[in-house]
Amino acid sequence: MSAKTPEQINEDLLRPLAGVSARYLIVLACFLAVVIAGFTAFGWQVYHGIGVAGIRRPVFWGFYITNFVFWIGLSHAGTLISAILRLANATWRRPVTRCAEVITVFALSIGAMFPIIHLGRPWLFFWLVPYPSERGIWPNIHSPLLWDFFAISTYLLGSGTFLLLPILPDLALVRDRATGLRKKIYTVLAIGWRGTPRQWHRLEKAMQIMAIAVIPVAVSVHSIVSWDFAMAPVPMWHSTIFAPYFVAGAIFSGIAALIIAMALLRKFLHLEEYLLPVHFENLGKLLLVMSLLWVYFVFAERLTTWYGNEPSEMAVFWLTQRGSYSPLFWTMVTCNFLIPFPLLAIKKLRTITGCVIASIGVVIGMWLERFLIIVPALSHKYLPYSWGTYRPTWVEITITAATFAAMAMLYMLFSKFIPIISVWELKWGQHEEPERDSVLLRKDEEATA
Amino acid sequence: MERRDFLKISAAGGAAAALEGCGNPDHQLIRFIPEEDLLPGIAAWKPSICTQCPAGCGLLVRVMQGEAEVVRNGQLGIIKMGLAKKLEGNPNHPINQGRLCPRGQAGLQVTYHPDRVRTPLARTGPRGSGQFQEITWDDALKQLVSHLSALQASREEGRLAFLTTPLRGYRKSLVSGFAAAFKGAPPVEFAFFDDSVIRTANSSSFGHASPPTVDLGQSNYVISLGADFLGTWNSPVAQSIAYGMMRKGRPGQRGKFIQVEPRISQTGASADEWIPCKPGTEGVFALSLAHVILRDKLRPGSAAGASIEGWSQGLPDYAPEKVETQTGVPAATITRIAHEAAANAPAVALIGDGATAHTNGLFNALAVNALNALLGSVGKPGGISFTPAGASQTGKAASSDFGASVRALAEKVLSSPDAVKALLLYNANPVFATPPGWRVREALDKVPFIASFGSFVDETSALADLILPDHSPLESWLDDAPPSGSARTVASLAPPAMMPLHNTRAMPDVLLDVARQLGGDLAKALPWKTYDEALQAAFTTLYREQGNKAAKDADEFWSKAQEQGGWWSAEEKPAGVGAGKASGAPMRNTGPQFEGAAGEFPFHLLPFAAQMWYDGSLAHLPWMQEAPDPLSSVMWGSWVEINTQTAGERGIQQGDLVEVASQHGTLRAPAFVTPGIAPDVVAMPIGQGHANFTRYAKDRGANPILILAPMTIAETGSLAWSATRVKISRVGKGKMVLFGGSLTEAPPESRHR
Amino acid sequence: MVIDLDRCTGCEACVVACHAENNISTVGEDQAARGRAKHWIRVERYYEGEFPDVKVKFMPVLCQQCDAAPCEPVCPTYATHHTAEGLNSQIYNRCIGTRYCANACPYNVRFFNFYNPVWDKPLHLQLNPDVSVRTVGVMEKCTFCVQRIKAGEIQAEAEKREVKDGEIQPACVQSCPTRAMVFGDLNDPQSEVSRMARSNRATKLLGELGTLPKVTYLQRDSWHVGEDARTD
Amino acid sequence: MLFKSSPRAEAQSGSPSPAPDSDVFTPAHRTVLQAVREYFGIRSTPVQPIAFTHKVHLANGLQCTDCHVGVDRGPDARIPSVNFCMTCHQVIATDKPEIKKLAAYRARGEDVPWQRVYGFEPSAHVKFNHAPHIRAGVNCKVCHGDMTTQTVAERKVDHTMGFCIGCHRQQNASVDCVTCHY
Repeated sequence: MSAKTPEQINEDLLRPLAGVSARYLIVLACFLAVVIAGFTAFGWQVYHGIGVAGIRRPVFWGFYITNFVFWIGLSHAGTLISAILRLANATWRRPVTRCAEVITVFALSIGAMFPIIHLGRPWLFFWLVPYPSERGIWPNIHSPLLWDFFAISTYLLGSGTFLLLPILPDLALVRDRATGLRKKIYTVLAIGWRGTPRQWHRLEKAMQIMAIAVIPVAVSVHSIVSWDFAMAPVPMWHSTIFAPYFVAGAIFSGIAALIIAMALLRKFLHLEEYLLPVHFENLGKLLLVMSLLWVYFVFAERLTTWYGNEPSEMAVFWLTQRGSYSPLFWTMVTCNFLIPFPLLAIKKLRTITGCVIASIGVVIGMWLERFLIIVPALSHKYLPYSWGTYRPTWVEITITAATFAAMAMLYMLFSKFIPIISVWELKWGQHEEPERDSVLLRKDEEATA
Repeated sequence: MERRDFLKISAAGGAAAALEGCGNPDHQLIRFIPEEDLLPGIAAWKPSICTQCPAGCGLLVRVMQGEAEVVRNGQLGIIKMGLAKKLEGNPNHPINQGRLCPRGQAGLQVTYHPDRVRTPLARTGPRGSGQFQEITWDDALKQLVSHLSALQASREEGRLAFLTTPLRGYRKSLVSGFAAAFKGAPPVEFAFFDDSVIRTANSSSFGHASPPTVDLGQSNYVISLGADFLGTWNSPVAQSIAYGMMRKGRPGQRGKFIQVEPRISQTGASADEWIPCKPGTEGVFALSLAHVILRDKLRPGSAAGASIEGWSQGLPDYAPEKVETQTGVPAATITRIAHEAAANAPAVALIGDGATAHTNGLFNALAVNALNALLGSVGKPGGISFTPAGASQTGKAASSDFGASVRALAEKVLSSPDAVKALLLYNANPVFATPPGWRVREALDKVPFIASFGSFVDETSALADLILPDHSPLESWLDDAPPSGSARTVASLAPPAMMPLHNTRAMPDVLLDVARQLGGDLAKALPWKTYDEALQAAFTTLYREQGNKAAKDADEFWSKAQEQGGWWSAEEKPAGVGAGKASGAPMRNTGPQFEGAAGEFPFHLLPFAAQMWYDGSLAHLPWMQEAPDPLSSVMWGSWVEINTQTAGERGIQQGDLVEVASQHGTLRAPAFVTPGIAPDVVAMPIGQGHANFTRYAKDRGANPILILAPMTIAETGSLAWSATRVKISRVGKGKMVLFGGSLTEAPPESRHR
Repeated sequence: MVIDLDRCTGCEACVVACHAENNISTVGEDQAARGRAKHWIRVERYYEGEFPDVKVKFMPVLCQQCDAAPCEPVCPTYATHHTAEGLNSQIYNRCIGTRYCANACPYNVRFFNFYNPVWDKPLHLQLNPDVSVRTVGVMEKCTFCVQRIKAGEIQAEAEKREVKDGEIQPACVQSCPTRAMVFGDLNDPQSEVSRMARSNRATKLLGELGTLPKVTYLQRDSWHVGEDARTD
Repeated sequence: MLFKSSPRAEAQSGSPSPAPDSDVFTPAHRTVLQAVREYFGIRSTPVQPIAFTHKVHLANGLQCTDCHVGVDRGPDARIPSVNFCMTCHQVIATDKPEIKKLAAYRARGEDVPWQRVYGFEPSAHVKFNHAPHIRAGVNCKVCHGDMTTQTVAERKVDHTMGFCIGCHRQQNASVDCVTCHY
């Protein structure tokens, strides 16, 4: 990329933190409104009982668990990707990593709320936490839901740290350029980062360790989420392919989300010179690979089911292929493959716009995929006499909408208070490794200045 | 602070005071002193009698202490009292031997029903408006007595009519006794499912004017023509117990069971073979079997067929080949069944429900009686027999004391306005359960004074000027003499299982009270103060006649009867089967008449007794509404059963709203598309479509009776309720609440290739 | 428990008896339409064949009290677990309403309280004091009438004796007119259930799933008069 | 509905006191506040209509089971009705103000509205049965405190699940959930 002086970089990347426009506030307010609506809906549900949701016998899981899987999946964008890229030392990653990791943290926190939202008695959620009580009862370690609890909390902790560590230098940077109250706040946040060689060294090391540690965690998280289903003897759930299938799907939707996020940032924060077509190009390629991988998994799953021809599974199979759920199924295939494939495979089309369109398709498609995994299987379990259907209510829809709004809102806020692109990493990118020391020196000067 | 206010606040959102209310007597209802001394948490089992259907099963009521909100002299308060918690069959009772059907189980909800009439009511609004005001029992009785004495004064006793649900035992004697002593018109019994056809047939064939007791338990071959004997017909529990025996009670022996009916009933569903014959040809089918048996000399000819024309000649007109088209049953099938039946004695045939509700119902019944006689299964083990009756039970009040049908009553009123000046109504609901053609509603409107003893404001009670609510069965002294279901003499008896919940009085007690107030012959004829006195007197007589072995003296007999829920003869001794008084000329097959031209109205309408609502008198019980129908799995509504093919031709999908039209009206109900019904028949459950009758039944589903043709069975005058033809058309999407997701085990969703 | 399908006539006495015994609330038409009706025991009905050769199968389905119950391991709070006696118990107060058990159950015999149950007064006076009234957000299912089992055991213990075979009957078994259902102790080889469970008509519902159900179904029999006695 | 779980808990007798303000019965709380209080285990102390003194009655040689009949036979112990009290207090201590109150109740044809002291919230789904505990020789005071020192019964012992289980463990009684919860 065209060499820019550190000053210019500071200038461009810290600009968003400078002030807020009216447009920004309005948009923020709209999102906030939706989020509040979501909380109201939840309150309504708690007051009247979960019956206000559309779930019913035999479809006891619906939108909520769909959202749960979807958001956890989305969270695989950041940490996993950036970790891999870091380890691979892909230099083009530098402007991308942070906005990716932010997605992870927020998507994960949102996803983690759903297991509580969908409870019949949410006020007792803490019974999932192993704590000593006079009753001497502990949570049931055999239950995948408990595995979820541990996996998600670990992942949240990990990716949180992974996000925060590299922020420190930038916080320091902001601190040094801020005045008054802002200075005080950022001083606290920067927890005494002075940018001494020792600190840099430690940061480097920490990032290496985190990068390595966080990958298996990320993989385990979505495997476990998949086992929520695979462990139950439900037709089309009880399958060995689920873990890799879910992980692949997660990364798939994650990259898509990342591309969308980057495009938005690029537009609204005027980062055209930092988030370059090449980034989209590369991520687009990744997305293409995942799309193919996804199709492969779906095909493998469907083929074995069909070939096995096990009656109870065939009921669900045909329900989605040709039955009442087939429209959704084929929409999913279109969104996840038929649209993205040409857009990403053909170089001419692999523009920023192309990638964004593809990504939007994928996000929709992947949400549908979660839904189609959960609902049809439950509605057509073994005994035909007890078959049923599922239709969501306004409560579920509102809460779902609220989560998307929440995501956008959090993202907007974050980019207002912290440089969404890692300033110091970018500066490193500008200069070849040998020059690092001088960079460091300059940084130190800044720091002390 | 005033209680109501406090409650408003607390409801509004929890003032601190509200919470203190939790443990503070000042904020609670007052508590009355318990009138009985029960230990909390310990169950007492008390005998009672099931009144949900005419079978007359014996009950054991589980009574436990609870806290009930009651009104005592105008004040609302809480009292600790024994409450019925569960109904079980009485293990010692000869009819149901400790078993109970779903309707019986739901008997509890009659007592605890929120819409029970809790205190006497006097009509305020216009007739049928359902506007009543609460009055005291004294006022209520004053009104009743004044009306009756007015009749006496003007020597118009004959213009008092008594319209009641079919009664039995001493309750029947009491009512008929009351009417007789008052010199009023003989009481009129009404129920939609009356067994008059069977009774008439049996009295002419076997000299017993009562439904048969079928010894299925020892039978090897059962042919049921339309009789839903495992669901609602006659004495279902007794028959189900026997059915269990027939299937698996005898190691190595399993009887075969064939159901002949145009629509698979719940009973037909359990059959080894379902034979859809054309509606009304059941008699022909039976005689065709008889023909084969006679023709192939499988059994010696029998006299019992004398009442059938052409019997002596071996029924030439009923050769399977000849009746094939008429019955719609292949000749080969008929021949096969005849041979199987003859080869597997004891074999027995039953007929009931739709098969006897045709214009030729009596012929059908007689035909089956003849077939049974031919099969040699009358009065034999594994065949049909008759429950012996204690003389004192039938003696006093034979049905002969009872008047013509409700239709005759209606005609009488309509022809001469003041033929009936006062009408006493007891649990009969003809406004709901008679075809409009009978014009019962108009007739009742003409009656100047109607008093109802009903516990619920149903369609007929809504017309009453005065409602004197009866106790619920569990709160009453009950007695019964089931005419079928056992080979023993049965005199059921039960004291109240619990104290009355509301300000109600037992109908018999009210009658006795009225008699006392009117004085004269009436008081002499009914000398007892309360109904239990009357019962004790009756049981003393019964003791003299029967019970000497059972107890050392009448008092012990009486108390023992109360403990065990009645008295029944020790040994099983079915009543002997007489020759029967064959009535005049032998019966000829006139064939069933149907109203509605086959061209315009291509379908037979077959109403049937819903397993849960019986004849509609149980549609007010939430348990009955929410229990899925055994076949359709419909909850909280009614439906029209249509053959799969027929529906396909008319583009009717499962659950579509369908309009059913006869010459007498139309109704709409969702379609239940099933292979289990003949293509030219549509079937509808009776019991929904109530205009009032409590919050649970009101305005729910449709009532097929309202479109029935007023066709009657000539010999008995009872309604031929399967003699109506209808047309159907789809009118849109309907709402049908199904519990069952799929009709078949391999539904289309899993059959997509 | 053993259920003889050759005796069952689908009358649903068991269904209503269960409602009466176990304080199962009715949910009303609208909720029933939304799949919230609760019937711990149901009689499944399947039509076979096309007119006129139609057969109907009835099959009462209740909690199978599986020995390898799929519902048990998935519950994060042990709200459903196996008792020493081998019952598959549902502990209402421990249930937080994940509904995972209901998904895992192949028989769909678990029912959820989507709202707090409601009884129009005075219908609530019928409620059985031996059975708790479930609250909103709690899963419920057939318990084999555990309250009756407990009562029977306490009674036997008070009289210092063993529980007799057939002494304890769940509500459904007690009411069944055709005696299609038999309840007893499968650990006692002499008990009637054990004897019947050895019948050559004995099958398990969805046995191929390896859930080891404790309910045995005796398949419908064909017509045989005077054939050699089968074990039934 | 979360915020509805029966106002006055009578888990044992199973027949909850009617909430006169509604024509339906539901195990729901009547107010949000009540729900919250139950959630945090806050219980209002009962106010007895008559200051019945257990101390005196026991001092006069009465046994618990003389009044609380049935405790050794079934799940519940009977709270005697006003008639039962009056069998003695026709003659005994008739001049005492509390006894006068008692007599007044009877005169009005009312029973004494004793307030429940122990007992579980319906949401606890506990089915407690006294008889087996009595047979096992558990002394009344273990769960109800020493009544010889109490006048009006107070909630001396906190019937938490830990309390029950602790004892069950000591006595090797079953600690299977379904022993008490069904």
